[in-house]
Amino acid sequence: MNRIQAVNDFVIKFANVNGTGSASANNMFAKALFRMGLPVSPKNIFPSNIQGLPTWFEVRVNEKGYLGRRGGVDIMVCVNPQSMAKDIREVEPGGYFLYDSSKPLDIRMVRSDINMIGVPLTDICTREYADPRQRQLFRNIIYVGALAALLDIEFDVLTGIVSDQFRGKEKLVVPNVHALELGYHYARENYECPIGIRVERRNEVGDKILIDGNTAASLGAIYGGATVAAWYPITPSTSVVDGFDKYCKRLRIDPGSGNKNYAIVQAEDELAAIGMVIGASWNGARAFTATSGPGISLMSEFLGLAYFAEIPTVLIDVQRAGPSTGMPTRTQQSDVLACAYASHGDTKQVLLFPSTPKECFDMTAEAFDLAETLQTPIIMLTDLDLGMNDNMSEPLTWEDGRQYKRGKVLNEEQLENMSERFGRYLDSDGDGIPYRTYPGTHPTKGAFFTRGTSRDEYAVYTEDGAEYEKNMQRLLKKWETAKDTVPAPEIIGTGNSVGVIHFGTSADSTMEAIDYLAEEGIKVDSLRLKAFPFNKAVDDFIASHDTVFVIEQNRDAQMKSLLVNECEVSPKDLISILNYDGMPITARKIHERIVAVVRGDNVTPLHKKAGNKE
Amino acid sequence: MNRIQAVNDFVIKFANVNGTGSASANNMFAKALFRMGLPVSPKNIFPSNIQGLPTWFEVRVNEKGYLGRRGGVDIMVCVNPQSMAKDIREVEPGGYFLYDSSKPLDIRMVRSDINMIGVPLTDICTREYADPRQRQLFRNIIYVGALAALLDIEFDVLTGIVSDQFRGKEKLVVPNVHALELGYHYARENYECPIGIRVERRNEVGDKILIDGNTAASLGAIYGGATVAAWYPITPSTSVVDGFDKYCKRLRIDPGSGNKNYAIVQAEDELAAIGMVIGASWNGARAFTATSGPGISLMSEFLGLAYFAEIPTVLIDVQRAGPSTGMPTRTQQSDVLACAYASHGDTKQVLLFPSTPKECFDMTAEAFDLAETLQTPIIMLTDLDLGMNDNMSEPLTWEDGRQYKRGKVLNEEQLENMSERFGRYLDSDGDGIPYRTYPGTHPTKGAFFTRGTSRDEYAVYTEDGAEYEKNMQRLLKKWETAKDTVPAPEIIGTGNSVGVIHFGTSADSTMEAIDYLAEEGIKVDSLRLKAFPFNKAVDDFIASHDTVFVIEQNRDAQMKSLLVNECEVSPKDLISILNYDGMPITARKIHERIVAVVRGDNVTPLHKKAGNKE
Amino acid sequence: MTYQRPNFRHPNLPVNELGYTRKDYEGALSTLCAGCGHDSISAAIVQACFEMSIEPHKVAKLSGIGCSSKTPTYFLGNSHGFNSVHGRMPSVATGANLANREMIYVGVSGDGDTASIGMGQFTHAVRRNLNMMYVVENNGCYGLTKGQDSATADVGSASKKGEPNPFEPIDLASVALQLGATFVARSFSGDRAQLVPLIKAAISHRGFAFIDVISPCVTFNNNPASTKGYEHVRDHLAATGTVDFVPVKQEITTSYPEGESQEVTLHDGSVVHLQKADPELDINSRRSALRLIKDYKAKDQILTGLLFMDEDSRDLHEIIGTSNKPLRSLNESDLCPGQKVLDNLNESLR
Amino acid sequence: MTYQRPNFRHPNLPVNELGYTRKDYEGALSTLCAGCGHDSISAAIVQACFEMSIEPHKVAKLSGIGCSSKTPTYFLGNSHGFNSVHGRMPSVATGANLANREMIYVGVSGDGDTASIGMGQFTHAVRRNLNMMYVVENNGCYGLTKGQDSATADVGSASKKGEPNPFEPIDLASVALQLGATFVARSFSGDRAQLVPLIKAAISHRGFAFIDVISPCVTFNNNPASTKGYEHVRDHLAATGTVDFVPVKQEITTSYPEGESQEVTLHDGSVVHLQKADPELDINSRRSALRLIKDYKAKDQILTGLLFMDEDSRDLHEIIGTSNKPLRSLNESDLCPGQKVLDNLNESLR
Ligand SMILES: Cc1ncc(C[n+]2csc(CCOP(=O)(O)OP(=O)(O)O)c2C)c(N)n1
Ligand SMILES: Cc1ncc(C[n+]2csc(CCOP(=O)(O)OP(=O)(O)O)c2C)c(N)n1
Ligand code: SF4
Ligand code: SF4
Ligand SMILES: [Mg+2]
Ligand SMILES: [Mg+2]
Repeated sequence: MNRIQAVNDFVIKFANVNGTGSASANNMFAKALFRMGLPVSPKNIFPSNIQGLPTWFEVRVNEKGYLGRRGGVDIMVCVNPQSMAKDIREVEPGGYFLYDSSKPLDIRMVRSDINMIGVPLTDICTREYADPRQRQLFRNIIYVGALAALLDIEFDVLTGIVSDQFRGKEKLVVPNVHALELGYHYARENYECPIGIRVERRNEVGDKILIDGNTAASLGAIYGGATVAAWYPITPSTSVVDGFDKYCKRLRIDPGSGNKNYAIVQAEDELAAIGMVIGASWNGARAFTATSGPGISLMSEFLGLAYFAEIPTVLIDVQRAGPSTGMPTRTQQSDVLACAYASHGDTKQVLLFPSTPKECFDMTAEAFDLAETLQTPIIMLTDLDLGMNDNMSEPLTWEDGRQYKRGKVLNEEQLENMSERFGRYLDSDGDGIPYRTYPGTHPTKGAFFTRGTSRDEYAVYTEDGAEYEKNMQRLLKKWETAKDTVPAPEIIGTGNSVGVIHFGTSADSTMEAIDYLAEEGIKVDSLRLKAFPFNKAVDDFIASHDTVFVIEQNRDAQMKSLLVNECEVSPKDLISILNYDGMPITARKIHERIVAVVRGDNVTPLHKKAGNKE
Repeated sequence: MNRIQAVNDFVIKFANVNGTGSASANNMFAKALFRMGLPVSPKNIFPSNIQGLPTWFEVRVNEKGYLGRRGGVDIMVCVNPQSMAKDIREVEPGGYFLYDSSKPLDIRMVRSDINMIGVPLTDICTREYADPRQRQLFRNIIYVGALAALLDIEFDVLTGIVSDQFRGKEKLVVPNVHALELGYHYARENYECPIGIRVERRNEVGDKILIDGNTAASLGAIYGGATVAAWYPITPSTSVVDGFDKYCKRLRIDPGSGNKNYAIVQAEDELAAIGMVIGASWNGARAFTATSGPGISLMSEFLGLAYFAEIPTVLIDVQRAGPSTGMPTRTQQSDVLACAYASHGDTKQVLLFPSTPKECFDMTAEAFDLAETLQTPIIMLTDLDLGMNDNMSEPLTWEDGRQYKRGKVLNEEQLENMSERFGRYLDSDGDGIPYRTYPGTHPTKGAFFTRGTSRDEYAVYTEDGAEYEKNMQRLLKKWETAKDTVPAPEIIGTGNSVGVIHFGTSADSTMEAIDYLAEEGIKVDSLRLKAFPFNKAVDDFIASHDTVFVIEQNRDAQMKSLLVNECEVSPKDLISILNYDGMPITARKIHERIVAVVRGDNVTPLHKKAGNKE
Repeated sequence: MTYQRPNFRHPNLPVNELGYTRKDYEGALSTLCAGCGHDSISAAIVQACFEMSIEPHKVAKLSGIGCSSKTPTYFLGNSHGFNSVHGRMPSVATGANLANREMIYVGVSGDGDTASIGMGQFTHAVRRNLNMMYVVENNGCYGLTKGQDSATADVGSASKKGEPNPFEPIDLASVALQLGATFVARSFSGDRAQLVPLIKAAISHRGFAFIDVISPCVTFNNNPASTKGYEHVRDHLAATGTVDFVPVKQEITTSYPEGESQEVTLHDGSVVHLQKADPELDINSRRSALRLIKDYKAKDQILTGLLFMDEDSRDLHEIIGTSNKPLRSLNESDLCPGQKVLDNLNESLR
Repeated sequence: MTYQRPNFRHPNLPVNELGYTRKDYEGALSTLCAGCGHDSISAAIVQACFEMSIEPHKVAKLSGIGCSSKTPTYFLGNSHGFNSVHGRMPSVATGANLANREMIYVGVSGDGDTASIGMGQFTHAVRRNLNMMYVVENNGCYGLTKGQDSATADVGSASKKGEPNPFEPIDLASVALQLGATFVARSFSGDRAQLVPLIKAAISHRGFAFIDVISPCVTFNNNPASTKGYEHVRDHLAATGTVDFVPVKQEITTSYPEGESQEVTLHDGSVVHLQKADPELDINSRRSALRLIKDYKAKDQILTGLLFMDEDSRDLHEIIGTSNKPLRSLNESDLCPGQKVLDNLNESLR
């Protein structure tokens, strides 16, 4: 039988039952490889329930640093009888299947083209532990120990992680190390170790860190000076505010009084959450909320208010698979249109698209600067894959002494010295951005009335069509200003005829696919969108390539719609590569599609093509 | 001095204070001309308050049948001192200004280039009436009487209207006729009648009726078999449900029991309103709601549910000027994008665009057929201009014996005879439309669970990506089916190189502009969109014209976005003609822009044009 | 998680008047945590419907989003169900009910689904006296999103994260009473002897029948201070920062006579004091119910049982005077007035 | 509509402690209907703020959408105002308050804005004991959208259309009491002698201070049965089908001593029975307030005055322990932990 042979390049998947404590063991595994200098990309594939259903944890290990989802499983660690039949089928021929051999495997499941590795986890636990809860918990640690032997993981690294994790609870270190040893020794004694697949120490991670995007975003909010967070729990955004809470407790408690230099309110729903953010921002604080798809829909009325009344608003949308409740624990990039044109009437919203935890951190902090500079909502669109999975990332950095850009705000002195009448919606600087004042600034000057209804430049209610139109045009001018204020796209490569546009979590797979294409002689330039509205670089990129692909993780090619709409490009000049089954897009898929098109293979159009003159 | 001379072709505007009962008098004026066989298009321009602010009523009289807004005022009837200065300025040179001359006119207001017609309305009323409320009310009738003399309105027609209106309250006929006479005689005695502008009986209205679009829609709901209406009050949609209520009371009370064959619920907000519609439709009733912009934003989450769970839902959006609360008493077509892609995730909604009250009636009735046939929300997009103003319209007709198209619903017998397992989301017919069952149909067969989460073809919850994707693709197939199910566009003219695409209330002005262009030798074909998604005729129309204009009443060219997105046309091939000041678009504006482009004048692009390769 | 349910069916299983066995009232296998109070409530609904000999397909089940809102899948498999959106089940139920007044409407919600995001709709369903049974499976937390405090959480109670909740709870039964609900009851998920008859009464009631059922979340409503035996595991999880371990628990049940009080120890060791009925209670008096709820609360006890009922209750259909025939069964000839009426109407518009 | 307000200002106008005249507390000219109760409430707010010598710019005015919600434009012209979206003012006020605990927050809402679309947010602002004055200008109808019944309309009361309202009203004061509001009062728009001190007390209260003010809508709350002298006009309008006539009305005012009751005749001839305070009322007892409200209601009377107050009330900031300094005044050095902390953090993530 074929045995897959690989060093530092494989996919391993763990099949567990949720609620059995497997996540911490699986994380320990991933971290161990990371500490051995190997790039890893763990992904949690969990059900929308709390206990008792199948849950998976997939780790891609790749010393070249390809971190997008690869597809296929080389090693399956299956401790869930419920999903075992399906899990076995997923293993690549020549791959390895580690299972709990305390009971013999159902004969119908056995595959002759893969390598079965039985470890009697239950038996070992029953022998070692009396408490059933400990039995369940250590079972997971034991298979990690076994993997250490099977894959040649440095055992010291594992014990190092154990002592780091249980710092302050040292009494737990010994039992955990013991459990690792149980597995390690069992594997050593019963199997030839290492198997065909193994790891070797490298130095490929540099000073990178392993962190999930939501935690990074929460730190960005702290560094960006957010003082008010209002939210309503929803997967996969919950950990943004959880992280904010956790780090605020460490970093934002006034040492003298014990008082909080922040406020977190769990709102009664998403409408209230964004309402609170708008109220706080209006009153001069930096405030934000985090949500996911259904929350975006519910926030839509308020987003229109914030756009029209020009109130800085920071919103983090951690996307999941829609529509409606959809697949709440699966990833997608499908709120693009809903966010870009959120709310009725003529509205356009500024969007940010981070690709890494570091960018989640940076862009969250920057979102506050942008919101206050542009006086409008800033929606950061991340997703479950980036938000909830540990991703390898550049370390987080902050330039000490950096000042917040609080935008055009007149203070008491400025108002005092002002001879002309203050006009909240006057375009004094010609950039479409007016001046605002915080409530309570000056006893007699600068007060104005904020409203979602039409008003003149002095914030006085009016139903005059000309005034209304002037204001709407100023908002368009501000939109033009935004194009050069938001982060510019990242362009890699130049001069080739094929270009690829991507954003967010498609980045890793896209770059990997581009490498493969290069190996095959197809040279591709890439542009990674970081923000909407698009600036001129995007137009130029499209104009300077004969074939442009747009990669996105939704059904309806939503980003392509934005490009077509706002860059005035023909939709026929943009070829979509779409992925929307709830799993992250793979390099394979991107690669295949580009090859097919570039090599002139039959291109199946996504939608029934319309008769057209071009 | 110049005196405008015109027969049956002028614009008259009334400037009143709201809450003073002027609307009924002004309506009487418009109706009188209509009964003289003259096409009229009255438009109410009212403030967002209840009493005491300026309000206007503009009537265009045009025997050729041009009913779009023309712009400019030939005769101003001003009984509001608050707005008088502004009102006087609006009159075209050579025009006429009728005012209350009980007090002498402020000398600064007098214009030498227009004709001032003073009628001492207050004096007459003080003399004639003791009760101050009667004084106020009859003041309005008196100026109508004066206009009868000044414009040569047949007095009999006016008295005819009075007796029709006060049928059942005959005691009111005499005082109203008397008031008309007071004005009539005053004008006769003091001015040369008629003035330069006058009316003459014609036969240009045929069997047309004068009705507002909302009332027509409400009748459409009755004829279409709606039994449940759930709504939340909001201008300008309120009169849809008011009309439904009014006509249901006449037409839908069970004569035996006095019970209602309908239910109307004033919901606690728009989320609840659409929730009720969804619940009722799910349970087999025809149900609808009506709202305006802010309601659309609030309904967005539920619209996503209805799309994904495939629940027939009828929603009438009477658009007003957005964003946010915007200008609640002004018109716009700016909810196009918000409706077309309502909700997060990949969603697309079917839209209908009526242009006349007759179409409001027909399309509302048809919306129920479409919703049940396609099992999806149908949003009819009308607007304040069409919805709240009396519009000349073809009479309403209904083919007796017409059956409702209730779509694919399995009844008890069909279920009983079914041998295979019922699959709620099985695409049995290959058109993307599955079969449904009403709750309670069969004791053991056909029950299923409706949800906004992913599920398999048997409506069983699943997180399987392949099942999810299959379902999403079936929804796309249904979308394709919808293209040939919804009303086809109306195309007028063929073979010319210039084409115009328009929809809804831009129709009248567009057709008028096309006539003017034809007179100048510019031949233009037109296509009026009646529905989204677009069918092939739209693609063909665009493909077969060198220059295509898209006329719409919003800032962001929202319909153009839909065309570009869904027809795969280049945005550069569509030239926008936009109007968004809250007033209906005029033929002048459309004409000017088309002439400018076609004659090769400098075309100012709407948005900063992007560098581009074409 | 109770995915392994014995499939064995005794040939002589008891049948009800309609000839159905209890099994005919069951639904799909539950995917909730083992021992979750919500599963006990589902079982009580099954029992009540079985005993009442309700035709299962004449019931429509509606819910919002949450662990509790998932449960309609787990009972009455032959009924249509509708798992709508979070907090908005009352409006969907209102619409469904308007369409067909002849069915039985069972709404299931959670404390998050009702007392937070759903408070507005709940209020107005009460006000309209919608004819339905509305069960709140009240666990004081957001189960499905991993244990945040809900608006019914007691002040000072600690969530899984270990922080005491600083806000006063909303007492949904009192709010419902205040708003004029015509049937208000409270019970405990584990007290089937009390719950089943309450459900029967609620289904029989014409109008809005509200039951607030205390239903412990075995996974997230653990008070760290009281979880002695659990220490090791908890420490372990706290240290690794990954809260993904849910020990398998047994369902908590209790049974005690009317008029008496009972201590129930929850999985985490905390204790609820329940009081079944009270002789002083006048179930026809809203005030009496409101007063006694407060009195018991002051003693840190929870009064359970039927708290108030208005026997003359008129439901929404009666209030607005709709047809006795289900609206959905009306057809073209009932609904469409025809061209003649339009002719007259057109004439009046000229 | 009171757009003509005399501009004459007496040189010796009385000034308050800060040297401001009453005029300094006024706002833009009202665009409400002549005689609208809401304008009287605006005047009372002006009066109270003037008498309390509040710095006008230290007040933030917030509202939703409706005639009532327009009023913040008509008082305190030197304060910032925020006319948000319909029914969602409480959340905007919550955010504003969190940003700066040192200002005074005045929220104005309508019965539609609060009891229908806003019920959820209102409930939770109460629960959080947000430090603000929340005034509901309660007219039992939707003024701005032309007179539909609101959820506070009395059962049987007739709207402009003439149809009796079939639903039981929501009594917002009772609901607020039930939900734990720490300050609850009721008054009548025309009773300035009672309203001004209540507003002062509400502003002084630390926590959520709720005042339900009965504020007649002169335009739409007309009961056709009782409008004798109005007949002709009404007939006229009914016949033409255009309801666009609003006769100009006078403001209704009343003034009567504590402990007594008073009949007030509204514009349409209908009568409200007000009772000012009651010697039995214990304003420190929620129950006492709830009971007396019900007792009076049973007699078809409305109890006005301060109904309940919790003097030990802790507002949201105290409950969650925020900094004494306004959050919005914190700067980079207070908020940003700097690179060093990140270095440690990065290290822990390797
Ligand atoms: C609009 C929206 N917001 C948030 C969520 C996420 N969510 C799912 S269930 C839930 C709370 C459930 O709590 P509860 O109703 O008490 O049910 P339990 O799980 O405790 O039974 C939340 C916030 C959602 N599904 N939809
Ligand atoms: C989301 C939304 N729905 C509906 C409306 C229309 N609307 C404006 S005011 C109002 C009701 C106002 O009633 P209330 O709050 O009692 O104020 P009042 O005018 O009676 O003072 C409604 C329904 C709106 N502006 N926004
Ligand atoms: S998390 Fe709590 S509420 Fe949800 S299923 Fe588990 S025990 Fe039940
Ligand atoms: S409609 Fe009623 S509430 Fe509105 S301003 Fe007029 S009187 Fe006041
Ligand atoms: Mg709960
Ligand atoms: Mg009101």
